[in-house]
Amino acid sequence: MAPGVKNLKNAADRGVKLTGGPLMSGKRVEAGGVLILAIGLLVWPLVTPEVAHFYGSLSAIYALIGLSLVILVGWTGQISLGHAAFVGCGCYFGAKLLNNDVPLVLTVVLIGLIGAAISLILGIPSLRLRGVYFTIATLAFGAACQQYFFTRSEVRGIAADQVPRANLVGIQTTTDRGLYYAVLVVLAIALVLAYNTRRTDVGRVLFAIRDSEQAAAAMAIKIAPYKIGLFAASAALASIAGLFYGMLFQATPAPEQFSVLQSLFYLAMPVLGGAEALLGALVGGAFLAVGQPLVNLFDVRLFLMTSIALLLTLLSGFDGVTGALKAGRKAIADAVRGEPVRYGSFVPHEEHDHSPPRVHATVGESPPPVGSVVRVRIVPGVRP
Amino acid sequence: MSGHLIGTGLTKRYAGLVANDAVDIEVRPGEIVGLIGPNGAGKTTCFNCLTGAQKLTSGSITLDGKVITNLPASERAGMGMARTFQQAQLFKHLSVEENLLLGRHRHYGASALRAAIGLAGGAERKARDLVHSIAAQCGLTEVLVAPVGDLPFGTQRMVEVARAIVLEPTVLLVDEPGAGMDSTESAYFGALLARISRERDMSVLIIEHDVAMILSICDRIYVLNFGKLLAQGTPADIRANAEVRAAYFGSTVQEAAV
Amino acid sequence: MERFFGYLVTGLANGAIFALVALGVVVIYRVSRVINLAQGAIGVFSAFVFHYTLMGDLGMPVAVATAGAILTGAVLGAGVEKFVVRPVQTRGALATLTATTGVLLLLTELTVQLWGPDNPVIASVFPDTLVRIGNTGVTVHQIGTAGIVIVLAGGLYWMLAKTWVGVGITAIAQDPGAARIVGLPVRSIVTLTWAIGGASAAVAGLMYIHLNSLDQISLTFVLISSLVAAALGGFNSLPLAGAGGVAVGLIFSFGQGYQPVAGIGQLLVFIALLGVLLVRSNKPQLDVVSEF
Amino acid sequence: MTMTDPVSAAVAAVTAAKPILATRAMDVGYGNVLAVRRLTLQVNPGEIVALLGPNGAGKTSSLRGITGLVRPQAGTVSVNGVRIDSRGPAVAVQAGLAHVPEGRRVFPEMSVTDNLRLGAWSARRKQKLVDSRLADAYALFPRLAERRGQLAGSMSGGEQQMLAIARALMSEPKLLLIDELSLGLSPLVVDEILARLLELNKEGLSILLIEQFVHRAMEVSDRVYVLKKGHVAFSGTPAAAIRIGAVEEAYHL
Repeated sequence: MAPGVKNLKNAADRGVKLTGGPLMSGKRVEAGGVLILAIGLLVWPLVTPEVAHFYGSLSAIYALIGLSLVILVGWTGQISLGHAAFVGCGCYFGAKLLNNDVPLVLTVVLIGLIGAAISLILGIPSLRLRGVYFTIATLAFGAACQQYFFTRSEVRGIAADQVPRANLVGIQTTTDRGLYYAVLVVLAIALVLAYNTRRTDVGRVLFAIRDSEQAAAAMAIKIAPYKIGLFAASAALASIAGLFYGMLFQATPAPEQFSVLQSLFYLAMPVLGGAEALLGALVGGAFLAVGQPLVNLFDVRLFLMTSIALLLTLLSGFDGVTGALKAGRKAIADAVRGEPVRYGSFVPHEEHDHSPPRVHATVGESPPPVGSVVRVRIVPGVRP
Repeated sequence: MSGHLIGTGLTKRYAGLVANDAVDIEVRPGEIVGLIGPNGAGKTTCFNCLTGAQKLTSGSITLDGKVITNLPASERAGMGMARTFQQAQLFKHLSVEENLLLGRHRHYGASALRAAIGLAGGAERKARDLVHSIAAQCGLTEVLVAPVGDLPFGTQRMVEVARAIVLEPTVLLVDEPGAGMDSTESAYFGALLARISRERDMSVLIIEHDVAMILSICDRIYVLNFGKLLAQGTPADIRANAEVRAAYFGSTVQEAAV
Repeated sequence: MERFFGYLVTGLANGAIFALVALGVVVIYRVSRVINLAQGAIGVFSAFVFHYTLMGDLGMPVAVATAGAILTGAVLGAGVEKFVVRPVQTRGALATLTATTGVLLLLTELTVQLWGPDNPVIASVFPDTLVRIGNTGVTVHQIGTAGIVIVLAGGLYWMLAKTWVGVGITAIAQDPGAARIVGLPVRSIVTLTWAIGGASAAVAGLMYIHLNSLDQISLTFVLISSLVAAALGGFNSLPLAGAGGVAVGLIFSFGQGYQPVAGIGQLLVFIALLGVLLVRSNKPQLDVVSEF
Repeated sequence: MTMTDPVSAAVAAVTAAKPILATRAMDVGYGNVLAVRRLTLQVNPGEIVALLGPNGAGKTSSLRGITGLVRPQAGTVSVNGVRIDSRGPAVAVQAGLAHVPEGRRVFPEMSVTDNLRLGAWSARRKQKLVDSRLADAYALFPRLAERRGQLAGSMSGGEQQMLAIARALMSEPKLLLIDELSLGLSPLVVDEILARLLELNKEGLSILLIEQFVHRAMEVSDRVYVLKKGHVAFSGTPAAAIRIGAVEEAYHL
């Protein structure tokens, strides 16, 4: 066999290696972007009126919930339809702890642990199964919390418990601006933890499980502990967000604030912001929180606007805003280079045989289709 | 030396069908063993039973003297058994480098907590160094940052094999690596596999339809037909075996020569 | 004893509705591998169209309006499949599930936007006359609901087993690739299945809203109960899903009846689901005829 | 005359009145991989044509491209002169093609009768026609008639293959495309099925056959195409293929 035939056909696909243009060496650009974003997030409350700080805090709290869903939905491909219940648990239990003068730092840790512990009750039976059982278990959990646990006066308080605004290691939270900074600190820590996890072994393992459980098992990965562990982490984050939610309103909200419908609403965050990038959580959180005053202005319901945005995002085919940005950057990089990046074969170039195919003869009445090579072996002989 | 895989009396039945019927198969340390046979002969079933992706109906499997018949796939992998799949199963959300790094999972050595608070630098660097050297060996250096979905098919297969090698297995099971490779690639691949097996003292069991490649790299070859072992021996034995040719062509050699 | 009987009847009537929604969920899941979370919302939306538009604005007689509501459900079901689910289906189960979530939010909000947050008392094809049995009574509507569900379930069973379309649906559920090879118009049949699912959701919506007050809570409850019912059957078995629906209805009714605490039904349903999940085992992943 | 078999076959093919199936420069691929490159083949009325080649040569992809299960990326497919490419498998079935897929793909939890009836989907409004075809199918494969109420998944491999063929015949095709007829079947069963296929061929049915047992395929076919890595490496009569060793070369044996 003359490998030449093959090589001619593949010549275009081969040997074209990735060349990183200035736009593609994105590490520095990314770091710069994050730095600018961080400075912006720190500075803006200093130059804005009081009323904006409430929505700033709300954004940050939503971003925490968004982050909890991004790591769950984006990393493991599991969908929780009961996350509002964890937010509720964090809110109600957090109020109890704060009212008993537990310091806020300790409360944050304890609430995280409580949320994680509760998540195990439904995570262990449902996540060891493949398929949609987890999703339905979270749905049933959400309903049970909303209707049963949260309506108990022992949980919520008789009408609504007061939630004191304690200090977070020196950060005064009595103003909305102070609370915003407190939440921002927690959010930053969570983002760093998530970022470190994502780019080391555990993060890769989670994506591997999402893409192919079979191949993950062949990498010596035990699947269920990872799924259950990550769900616990996600629940912990959502519960901590709930703690701050209560502090923002300074009272325990009604159970409807943590309804199943609210869980579905939260799901819009990873979809709108993008589920594969951590920043998607920030974008999604800001969208929901900033959407609130905007829709009040235009007299449209937030749910209606969100559901339409959610459907449009899904139909657009992008992974949310961050996904669209990423695709845009790639398109620009390709345009600058003049052609898309292509990757060649793993076979070293010098081993290719670029000699043209040996054409022995062509036969047939009509000319063969342009570009085709017909090889016929002529066997000498006489037909009887 | 390790990497000694023995399957005894491997039998797998589906409703009404016997996919494997008392197959005895052995891969000795350092050997490259081929498993060939016509379509539907039960090669992949045999493979899946050895790796734990499917449960045996009866029979037993040992790896380096330990019985692994009922262990799940992940534990077999933890004992040093790596595999690739007939349909390449890459992690499509990850880059080539990240795919390869996953092979280091069982050697990673930093806990989830340490990694989360940023203390996995050492483990990460060690893993990356090894991955880069294996990628270089497999001709994948240039594509390390590429998303796996953008790669040509043959290169994807190579990534899968490299990922399995990163596991530092004692025995590697490769299912039809040549599917999707052109003949240059598959010849190159065969030679590469033989070299890696030698350098790393790794035994290999390989299913492949490119008989030329199998004949050139294997120490011994098993031939399956209708779920039963039809023949085994050195490449020369197999090449000379009339029954094997019949299994592939459906008639005896005498008829074929007409 | 009479309390028991009363709870039994209520449980059966509500359970029949859950069963109907669950059947729709399962049939759709089998042909598309998608869990339609919007199933309950389609039912409620159709019921509101029935009450406000067909009966209210257009003044149709009950029977005609009922037919119109069922048609609304069918159109909604088919529309969700064609314009929302199919375009995102290539991107995996995650995208489709979130897409149906989006539809659920959208329809729920639309009902509020169009007709306000009231819980109207919605008319029934059946009268609300009480049939006395011993010391308790059953309304004709309750009997009618159970009867309709039994008839519909039987009809569904007959259709799947005997009609060409039904056999086609079953074939697609078993092996969509083979169905294409044989030459079935797979896409149209899948859309039709969603229409059937939507229509059954509309029927369930009409029945449910007459029995219970409608708000967002009861809507999500219908959804959850029927999904749990479908999960009991492993999303694959129609009879098990139906039985699951009735079981959920009974659990809820008895729980709420004997232990009148808010939300006890939801709690018991959740516990029952966890119990079922604990005893269910994973099917081995690769144990299908892969090579033969 | 010193013309050799492949050439005369090629001439015969071109001069034949009208092929049932003709593909011209068809490319079939998945994503960025082409499995079949510029495939040009044809099947004439009454012919049995075999498509040979080692695994990965693109045989199955060729059939999938022809019946529209995978939309060809380039080239044309026509049946009796009418183009059917990129119109989907339902159109291909109506045009007179019937596909017996690799691995049978019967509907496992359906009865034999229901499996067969599905094959006659396009005739579903003519109950009598369906019934008479059903009777024909049972006459052709009496073993299926014995098991008409049984679930297809519980039958043996050979019976499932008979069912898959009978199901394909229920659409009254002019051309039957069979992928891996003998996959996992014992030689005796294969002989039995082949005998039935030859009977049908005598009655005018054309057949395009993929078969791994090369010599058995050559015994029954009028012409063969040998594929290698996605393109036609040889086409002509079986005798010519044997004489020049085209098949053995393709298989590296």
